[in-house]
Amino acid sequence: MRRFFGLLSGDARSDRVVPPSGTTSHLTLFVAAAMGFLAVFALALAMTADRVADRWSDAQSQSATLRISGDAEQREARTAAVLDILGETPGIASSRPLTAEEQAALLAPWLGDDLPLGDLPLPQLIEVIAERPGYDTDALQQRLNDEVPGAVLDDHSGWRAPIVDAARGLRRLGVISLLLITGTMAATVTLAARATLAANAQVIEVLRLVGAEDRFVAGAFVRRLTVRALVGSGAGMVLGVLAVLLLPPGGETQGFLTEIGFGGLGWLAPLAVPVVTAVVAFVATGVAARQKLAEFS
Amino acid sequence: MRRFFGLLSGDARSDRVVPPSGTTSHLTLFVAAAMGFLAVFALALAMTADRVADRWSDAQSQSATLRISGDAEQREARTAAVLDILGETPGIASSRPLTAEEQAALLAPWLGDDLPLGDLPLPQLIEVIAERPGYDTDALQQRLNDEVPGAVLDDHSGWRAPIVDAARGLRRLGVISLLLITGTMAATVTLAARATLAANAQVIEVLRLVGAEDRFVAGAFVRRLTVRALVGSGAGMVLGVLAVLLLPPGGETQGFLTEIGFGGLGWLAPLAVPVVTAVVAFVATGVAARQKLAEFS
Amino acid sequence: MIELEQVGFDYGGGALFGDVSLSLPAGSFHFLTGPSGSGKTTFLKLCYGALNPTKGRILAFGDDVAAATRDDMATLRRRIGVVHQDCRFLDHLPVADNIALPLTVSGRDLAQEQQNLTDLLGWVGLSERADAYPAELSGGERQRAALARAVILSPDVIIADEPTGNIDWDMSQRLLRLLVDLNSMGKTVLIASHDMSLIRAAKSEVQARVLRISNKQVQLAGADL
Amino acid sequence: MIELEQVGFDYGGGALFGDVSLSLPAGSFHFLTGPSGSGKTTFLKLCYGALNPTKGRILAFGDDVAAATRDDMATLRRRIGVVHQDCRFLDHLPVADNIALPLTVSGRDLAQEQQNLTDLLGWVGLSERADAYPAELSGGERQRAALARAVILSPDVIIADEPTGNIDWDMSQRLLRLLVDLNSMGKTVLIASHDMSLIRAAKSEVQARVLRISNKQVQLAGADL
Ligand SMILES: Nc1ncnc2c1ncn2[C@@H]1O[C@H](COP(=O)(O)OP(=O)(O)OP(=O)(O)O)[C@@H](O)[C@H]1O
Ligand SMILES: Nc1ncnc2c1ncn2[C@@H]1O[C@H](COP(=O)(O)OP(=O)(O)OP(=O)(O)O)[C@@H](O)[C@H]1O
Ligand SMILES: [Mg+2]
Ligand SMILES: [Mg+2]
Repeated sequence: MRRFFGLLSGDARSDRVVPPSGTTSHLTLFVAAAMGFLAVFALALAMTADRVADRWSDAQSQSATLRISGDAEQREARTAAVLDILGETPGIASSRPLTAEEQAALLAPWLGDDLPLGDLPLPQLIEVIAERPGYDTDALQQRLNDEVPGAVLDDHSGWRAPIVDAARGLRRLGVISLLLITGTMAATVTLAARATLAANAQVIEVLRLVGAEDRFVAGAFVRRLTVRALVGSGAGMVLGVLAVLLLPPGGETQGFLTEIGFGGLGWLAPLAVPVVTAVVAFVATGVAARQKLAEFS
Repeated sequence: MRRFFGLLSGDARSDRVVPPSGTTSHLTLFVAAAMGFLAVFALALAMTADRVADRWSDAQSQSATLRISGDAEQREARTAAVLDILGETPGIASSRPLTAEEQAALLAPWLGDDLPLGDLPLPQLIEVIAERPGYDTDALQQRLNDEVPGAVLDDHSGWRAPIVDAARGLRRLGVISLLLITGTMAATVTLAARATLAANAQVIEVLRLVGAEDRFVAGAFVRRLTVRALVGSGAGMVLGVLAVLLLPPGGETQGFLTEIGFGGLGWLAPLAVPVVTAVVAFVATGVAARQKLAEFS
Repeated sequence: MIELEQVGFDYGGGALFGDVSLSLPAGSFHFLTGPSGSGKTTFLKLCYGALNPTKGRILAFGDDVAAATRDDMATLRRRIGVVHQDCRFLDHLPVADNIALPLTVSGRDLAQEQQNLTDLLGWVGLSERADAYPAELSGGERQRAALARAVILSPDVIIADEPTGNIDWDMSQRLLRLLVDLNSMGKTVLIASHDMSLIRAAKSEVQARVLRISNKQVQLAGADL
Repeated sequence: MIELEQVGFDYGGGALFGDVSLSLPAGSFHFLTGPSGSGKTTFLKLCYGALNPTKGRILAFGDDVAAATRDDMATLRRRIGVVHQDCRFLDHLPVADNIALPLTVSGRDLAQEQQNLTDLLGWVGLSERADAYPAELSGGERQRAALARAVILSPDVIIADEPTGNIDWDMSQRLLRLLVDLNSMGKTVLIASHDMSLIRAAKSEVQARVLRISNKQVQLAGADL
């Protein structure tokens, strides 16, 4: 680490001996930038999918509906009993019987608003809000079966599973892309470092011939290439973040990918991209420089 | 085009004058492979999202529900009227009143199975299946309002919009990634070509000095680099397709991203990746070679 | 063969030549001398079109060199064999292939020229090093290989820049004899050299004229040689 | 300074030297001659450690060169100034910076050495070309710059490979005088050259000995010089 920062701080003397620029160095800069850009994208994808998967699986465990049937009296007694049980169940944040109006609203799509439901022995619905990590659905249902006849728990998993699943698939895809891009980035920066060193074989030879020590020669190249990778991927990262910000908004409705981006502290994550790139470049260039130097006596 | 294939077919004589390999050439190969790999991934993402978005927006326009209220007699007359209207409406494939059992099943989550619904003047539900491109929802609702009191159309858009929206967002993301990766690929191949030419400045100089014509020198490099880009991105493409095939399957449930990949003829799409790369490399190398050659008299 | 008409040249830091008019007729044999840095290499580059004069014009085989297209220039290079001061080769090809390079780029049939190549390798004393790579050659061997490459196409004009700078006396004499032989076959020869003893030795064998660069002029040297 | 003990060397295609024992004492002045391709450059490379002998051993300043670590080698290079036959430079730095390169890599204070650098540029006749880039130098100017670079650190040993191959007679004499002066200050000098007239001229100025490579041996030349 100290060596890393020591190197980056620079040494004007040995910096001058490396040619200032050239196509291969542009290549290093550009590849670092491109990879930084793509990495930010993959990161945004993975983090968004993560957020969405979390929210939907939260939603799933947080909100469930309990249906209590029976005639009016039974319903009242059972509701009280169920509310007691729910109160004792660990992992439940709150529970609340729905009012008649709320229940009617739920049924409206199927029955319309004008049906005289008041006469009907409609089941009582109870909204159950879970805590994190949530309660044991099966155990609760079991206890209800035992103690309160006619109480059925519906945790909406049937409805929401596909969406959670999709979000999880997306997250997996984002993570895989991120790994791929990081790997590509590392390999490309390594190769670019090697190409730069190969292109500068004559510089290295001349330096060795006039009595430069390995650390002087390697230092000059490692510093130059690390800075280049840092600057390149930093620029790519900034462009990537801008691009994520400028992504055309989704539709009118609030779909879960209309909000692609980083949430809150997540905005700090892209900062890791240039850091990782620089560290990779530092190590790769160091190894490549030592290998290249060994070719010259 | 003929020039393209003519060049690829090769000329042993001018091929020999280009150094067989080197770090910069490995870089070209590798960058082409990496970009080919990533492009296949982005392509898979975009095409999967496309398929999903299509299916869900199809589902949306294809299946809608009509609710007809009123007492038993009114319902029967109105149902007949509605079915007539639906029969006349262009863009509707079929329509069918739901049976009492089907309606009960729909309500079960809210009301339980044991409620005596038979007594109740339940609205009649009609399933409407649209054709592609579908019918004009607003016009239909307007006509129903005018002609059949108590008939309400619910095209489920409220329910499905977020998912369609998500799939569309994903498709947009995939297309953007694809554009980015193609752009990166083109830029990197161009830079790699330039780096190769720069690394071979001495070869070019020697060839010009002994009287080689521009087309001989450029041909040797263009062919070499184009083949390298083709081979590299071809290998990357194959690896990418394998990786897509080997993607860990989603969950147990059938989420829409568990099926990432190419459908049917879609499997031919990745073949475009090496072709595009080779064409880009061909053009980029040609331009770079002409620029480089102009440096030598 | 090569004519200079009031040629001036300037790299940007002051004129190297002011106003040079000169003609190298077909079949002539010229030496070019002058102190280090006086512009010998520059003069040769003007002659084979690697540089364009900043003033005046140069005709090679009757055509203005400055007006040549790039393909014309390639053709010109095949008619003028050049030994450069810093002899460069393709490092990935063996010496024999490097010497045969002008044949390769001009599309000649290499099989037919095999005997020519073998003879030439013998002449410059590289028969045993034919399969070596340029990086494995000694300084003098490089110069000899460069000379062989310059003459393999049997060009009309041969221009050599210090072809014996790194070569011992015996070998220099031998290379000189090769050039004299080519000259007697009608080739035009122009050699830049600072080696006075070589020039003196040549004058005993061939009707050679000596050009000297001084005071921004290229002039025939007087009787002091 | 430099001692060879039963040294043999072989690039792989047959021995260049069989069994050379030789000592270059401090303050001595040696020439090395031999035909092109006889192994002069190879011999010099052995002396400054760019090659390791395949037989025997070489001591520089008392230490076995083959046993030197890479950092020892860097230190050795600063004590031995070398003019290579193909003088290479850093093309992106001007001539003055290239000549000062040994100062740079050994961490000397460039400001303090400014006078030294200016004097040296004057000696090799490059004062006016100090700001030019290596690609803009003539062949002889490159060799002179290489010589200046070799001596700027005031090394104990100076090894030069054909330092006057591309240089006219007057300038050769001047460079020779620089080397003679350095030798009279106690430096050891070893010069490979095929230029007999230069060697003869030197023998009139300094107690120089001539080594000749023949029959895989490096021997003191006899009275024929
Ligand atoms: N590309 C260039 N740009 C600027 N100046 C140059 C360039 N090439 C050569 N010069 C300068 O022009 C002058 C003449 O150079 P040239 O190489 O023609 O000399 P020369 O007579 O061949 O010398 P030598 O005998 O040392 O090879 C020199 O002072 C040199 O520094
Ligand atoms: N790296 C190498 N690999 C194989 N053979 C080599 C290598 N370097 C030189 N040689 C061969 O070894 C022999 C001696 O080479 P060297 O460069 O020492 O000769 P030299 O005496 O310096 O010649 P010159 O006067 O022409 O410079 C030559 O025949 C050369 O071809
Ligand atoms: Mg010259
Ligand atoms: Mg040599």
